[in-house]
Amino acid sequence: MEDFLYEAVEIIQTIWDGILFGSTYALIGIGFTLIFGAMGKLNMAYAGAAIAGAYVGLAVSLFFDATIIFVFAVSAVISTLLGYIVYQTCFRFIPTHNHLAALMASVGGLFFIDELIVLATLGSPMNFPGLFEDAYFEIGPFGIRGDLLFVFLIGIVSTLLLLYVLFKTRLGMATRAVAQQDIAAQLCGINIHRTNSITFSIAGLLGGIAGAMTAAAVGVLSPVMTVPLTIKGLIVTVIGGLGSIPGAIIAGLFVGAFENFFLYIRGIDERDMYVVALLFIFLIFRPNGIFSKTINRD
Amino acid sequence: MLKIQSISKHFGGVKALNELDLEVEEGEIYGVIGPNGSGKSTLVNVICGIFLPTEGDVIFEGQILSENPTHQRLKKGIARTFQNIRLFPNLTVWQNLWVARNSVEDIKTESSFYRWFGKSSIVKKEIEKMLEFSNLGNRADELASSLAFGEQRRLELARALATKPRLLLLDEPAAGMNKDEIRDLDGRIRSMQLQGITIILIEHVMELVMGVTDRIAVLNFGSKIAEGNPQEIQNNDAVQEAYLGYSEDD
Amino acid sequence: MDFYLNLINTIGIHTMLGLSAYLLLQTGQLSLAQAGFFAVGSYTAAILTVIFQWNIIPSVLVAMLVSGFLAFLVGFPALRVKGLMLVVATIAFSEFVRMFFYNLKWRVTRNGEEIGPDGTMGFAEIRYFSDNGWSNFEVTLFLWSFVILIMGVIWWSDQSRTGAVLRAVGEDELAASSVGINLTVVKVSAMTAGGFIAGISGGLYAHQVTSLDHHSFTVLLGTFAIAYPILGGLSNVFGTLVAVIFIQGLLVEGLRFLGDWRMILFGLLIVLAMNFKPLGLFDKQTMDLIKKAIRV
Amino acid sequence: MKNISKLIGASMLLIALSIPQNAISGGHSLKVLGWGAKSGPLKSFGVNSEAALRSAVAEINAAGGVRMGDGSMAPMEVIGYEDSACKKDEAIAILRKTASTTDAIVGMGTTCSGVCQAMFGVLQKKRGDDSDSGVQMPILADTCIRPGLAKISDWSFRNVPNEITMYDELFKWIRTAYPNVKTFTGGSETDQGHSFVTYTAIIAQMAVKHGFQWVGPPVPELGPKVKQGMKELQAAAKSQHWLMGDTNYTVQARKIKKQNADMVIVASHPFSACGFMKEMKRQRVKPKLMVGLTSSASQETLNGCMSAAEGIIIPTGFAPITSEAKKANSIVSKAGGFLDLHSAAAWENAYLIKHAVERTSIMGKPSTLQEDRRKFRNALASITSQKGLIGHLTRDGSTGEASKPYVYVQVVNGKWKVIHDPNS
Repeated sequence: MEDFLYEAVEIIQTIWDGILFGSTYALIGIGFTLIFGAMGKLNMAYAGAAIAGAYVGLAVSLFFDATIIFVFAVSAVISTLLGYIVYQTCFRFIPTHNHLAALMASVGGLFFIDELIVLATLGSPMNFPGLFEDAYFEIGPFGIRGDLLFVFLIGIVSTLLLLYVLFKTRLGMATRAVAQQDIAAQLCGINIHRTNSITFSIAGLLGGIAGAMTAAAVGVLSPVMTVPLTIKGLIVTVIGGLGSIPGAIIAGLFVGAFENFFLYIRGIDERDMYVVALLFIFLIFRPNGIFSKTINRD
Repeated sequence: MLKIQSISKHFGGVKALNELDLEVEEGEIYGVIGPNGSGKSTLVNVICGIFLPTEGDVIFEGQILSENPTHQRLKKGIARTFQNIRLFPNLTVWQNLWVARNSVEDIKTESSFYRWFGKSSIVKKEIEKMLEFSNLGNRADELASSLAFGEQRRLELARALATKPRLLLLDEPAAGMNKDEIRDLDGRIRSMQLQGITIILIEHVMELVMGVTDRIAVLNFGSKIAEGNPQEIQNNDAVQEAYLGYSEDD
Repeated sequence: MDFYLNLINTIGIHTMLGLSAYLLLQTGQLSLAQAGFFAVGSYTAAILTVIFQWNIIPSVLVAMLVSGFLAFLVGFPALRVKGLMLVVATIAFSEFVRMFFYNLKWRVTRNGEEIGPDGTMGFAEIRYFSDNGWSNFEVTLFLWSFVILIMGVIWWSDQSRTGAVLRAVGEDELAASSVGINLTVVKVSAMTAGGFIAGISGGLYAHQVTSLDHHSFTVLLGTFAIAYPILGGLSNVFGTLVAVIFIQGLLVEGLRFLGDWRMILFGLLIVLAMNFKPLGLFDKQTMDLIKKAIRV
Repeated sequence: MKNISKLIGASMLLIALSIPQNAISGGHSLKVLGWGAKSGPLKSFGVNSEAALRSAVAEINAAGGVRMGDGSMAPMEVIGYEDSACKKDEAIAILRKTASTTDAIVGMGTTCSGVCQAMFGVLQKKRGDDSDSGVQMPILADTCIRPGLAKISDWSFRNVPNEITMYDELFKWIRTAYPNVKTFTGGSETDQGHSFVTYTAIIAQMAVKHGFQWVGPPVPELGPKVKQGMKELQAAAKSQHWLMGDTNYTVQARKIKKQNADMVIVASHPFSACGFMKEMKRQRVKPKLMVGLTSSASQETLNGCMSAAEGIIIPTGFAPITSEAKKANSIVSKAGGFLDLHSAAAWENAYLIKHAVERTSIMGKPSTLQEDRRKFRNALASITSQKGLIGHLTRDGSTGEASKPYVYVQVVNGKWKVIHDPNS
């Protein structure tokens, strides 16, 4: 009985930690989904830009001894800027229907950003200031990391803000119009490039927050984080359903919990295999993601 | 030859087709008209297998085509053209026709290796005939995207013919054409009928429909409101009502 | 000389890798699974020559069949989805393969030495070429005979109806199916052919680098596989070759003297190339220039 | 065909440019060529090793250079330091380039074990075996610590500590220095061959050998039966390991907290070791002692997690404890690098080369290049003991495995501090 209780507590704790960490996946997933929804294209440089934002935030904190909130803000701003630059360099001038070229250009962008980080830091892992590192609440048998809770809340708040912007403002209206019918939107006088660059910037903003959040949650920033984060973000995007923001949030939290659970019961070597298997199950049975109702015949 | 048996097709709450019954006889030119949104294009897509009907069956030569995907229906002899021309724009005119050689007859006569990797003299001759039919003989090596609008229509028609169909669905083939071109199309449709191809013509251009078809069905809100020969249709009250407020060549 | 031959071999291997993605790209499908097929091919061929001491030719052929068969199996479920979903599904597939090999342990003792794949430690001493006294020139001839054969077959099929059908599917799936093309058959065949080619190229790669581990088969390799045909253009096979020469010869090897700036320039040049030549370096414009040059 | 030929021409030109300018020169000097990662996440390896190599060569030349076969003194010359990006294909390309297009007498690279494993495989396995067409060029690696690489080729040399004796001695010393440490547990990154194998096959085994009690998940065979123990350990402790690029270490840290061991082993590179140690700190896991992987005894660990790493003990092949080491450290720092266990090996390698050259008669002329390389290899192979920065570097002539001296360092107040020197 005691063993059973112990295991139960541990598993609940594991899933809870996973959900908290999943909020970073969710934010990355939202970024991919936003861009995909707006342009039907894949921005591979996205997670790279997110991490780069966190690096700049970190640099600022090293030089100016800034507070952690300021670091978050700088990361978000830089990443917004990077989102805009990525749009201008990798998407703006490539013909709209040419998905392959845009994808390739953003891969080039990823290499470029990654290597700039390496140039600036020699690739060394960097200490990232944690949020209230000492706030570790122990409630009965459970432990809750205060910083992760905060990070989770930031994730929720920024998602709510995003949803507000998308559904309640003129800007969001234009973005969604372009996403649904770009030619019609253009005929209605919406500047498609302007709207797209705003979408990229908003996605970048979220990415910057996600990058800083991830860095704060781990406490370390390193260039080896970009590729795993990109892959996790993509998996979350697909499980959540392409273009679905609520889907990406739920999928992010779910994937976080799922992988932590399988780490706990099956170990590190099999953890990612189970995540991949989960993805395949979704692709076969729910190809349109968590919130899809119908399965279209292809 | 083709029997549409109480077919319904719903998109969410919208009933694009509602318990529709049609029967097309072998060798005839059968017109389908109706105002915009009356379900004409949905009908084509259901016959070709692009959409599965919500209810009802498509019966072709006595066989129910329930789950057959598009390419299999083509092998049974059902070909189509599209309302907004869908050629392969970056393939040459010749390649556009070559790609379409998928009929049962072609598969039987050529070995599959030769079909995929070779170019026999029979193929050359047949494609040349198609080019001639569509007056594109001297443009065989140009990209389809470089053709003029009327030429693209002709090429699409030729591509459909290259699949050696027995039933051909023409989805608004005259859209955007001038009088001369419509007259030309009229002739082509008649000559195809002479080759033994049954044709379903979905059209807005009354001049063409009334002139060329043997029988006409009128759709409105997914249901058949009238059927008969062109004269009967022209004098039908229900048809007049359905078309009220629509110009003829809309 | 040895160095140039090595570079030519590398270009050959990467050309095959690029061509393995070329056919599927023509049908408009973006698959990052090539890294997985490449890994399967390389481990299979290496296991056959090292553990079973087979000759290299049957080993490479078996590697080809194994990865081709795998591609065939993966093709059915994977090609049900398209676009971004296919990208993610194939990334997931090749990560799965990578994790499989990273867990694979198969050690046998031969002449008092343990050989074979050793989990995360990798698979060392795949020394078929040097053990059998093949000079680097002979290796180059051997390897390029595969490259030329594959390029020839794809060039030929490009000119035949196959090429037209693949492109037709890539341009308009709906129109293609309504002229009677079976999309599933075409896409799965393209994927299988890609698997065959990736298997050959992986099998040769294993013997060229002599040591395999999971770090070589990351998503990055899959990205390179599609980068070559995209960068080179899908109008013909030489585009892929030109792109491989551009990336492996120019960016990786040629710019090495730039030291740490090389990789930065690498990313930048890809971005520039795609902006100025979105249809590939070897697009219609270039083709016309070349044709003009030949005529003059 | 103009465009293609232009493109090919341009790339050939660039490749030609990339070959060091004075590669084939008749000048009377002893030429060496180095390579290492100068791009990618492991860039620090290449940058530090290059600085160390160039500084050491400058020192040697300032002291008169190297005595050649004809009795004259010639300067040692680094004709290039190439970027291999810690990738196999690129390192092999550089190796072949060095062997076939330059008159470097020895190639110096690289730091990454996986890359050495591939690079050595391209070399001739047994020297003098004419049926073997492998490259005949002596390679002297700075580090490449993975055990068992020496047997791949006669032409390969490494300057590394022997991890088995290093950890053997370490736990023996901990036994006496920390008598109240009795139990241990730990974790590692499983996607990095060196970290994981060192952990399961060496560190954990040696800890058990010296009487520490394993309190992790039950491992029946952990102990003298090394192979079996390794397998069991892998199977049992899977969920307290992680991958290099991971971001979430909560499960692992909690498992280790539950085990409440006196000593925790963190067998991982700084990238993930830092993440894990930070998580331990957050969850208030406070073991009496932490032991790390030798690769983490570097500046990167301090950059990444100075405070979380406080107290970790790591054996390392370099620390500024002797006067030579201190001097070398300050020279390399001025040249813009850090001297750590990896780059110190590059410094020592320069002296190893000088020593080997002076044992034989190297002519240093283009015509004698192949002969010189062979002679140099034999001379290098004949060195069984040579003075390094912190003690004697030794090499077992029969197995080819190198062994260099090591010290134990600990993070104390945010700096590496030498806490024990087993040689003194």
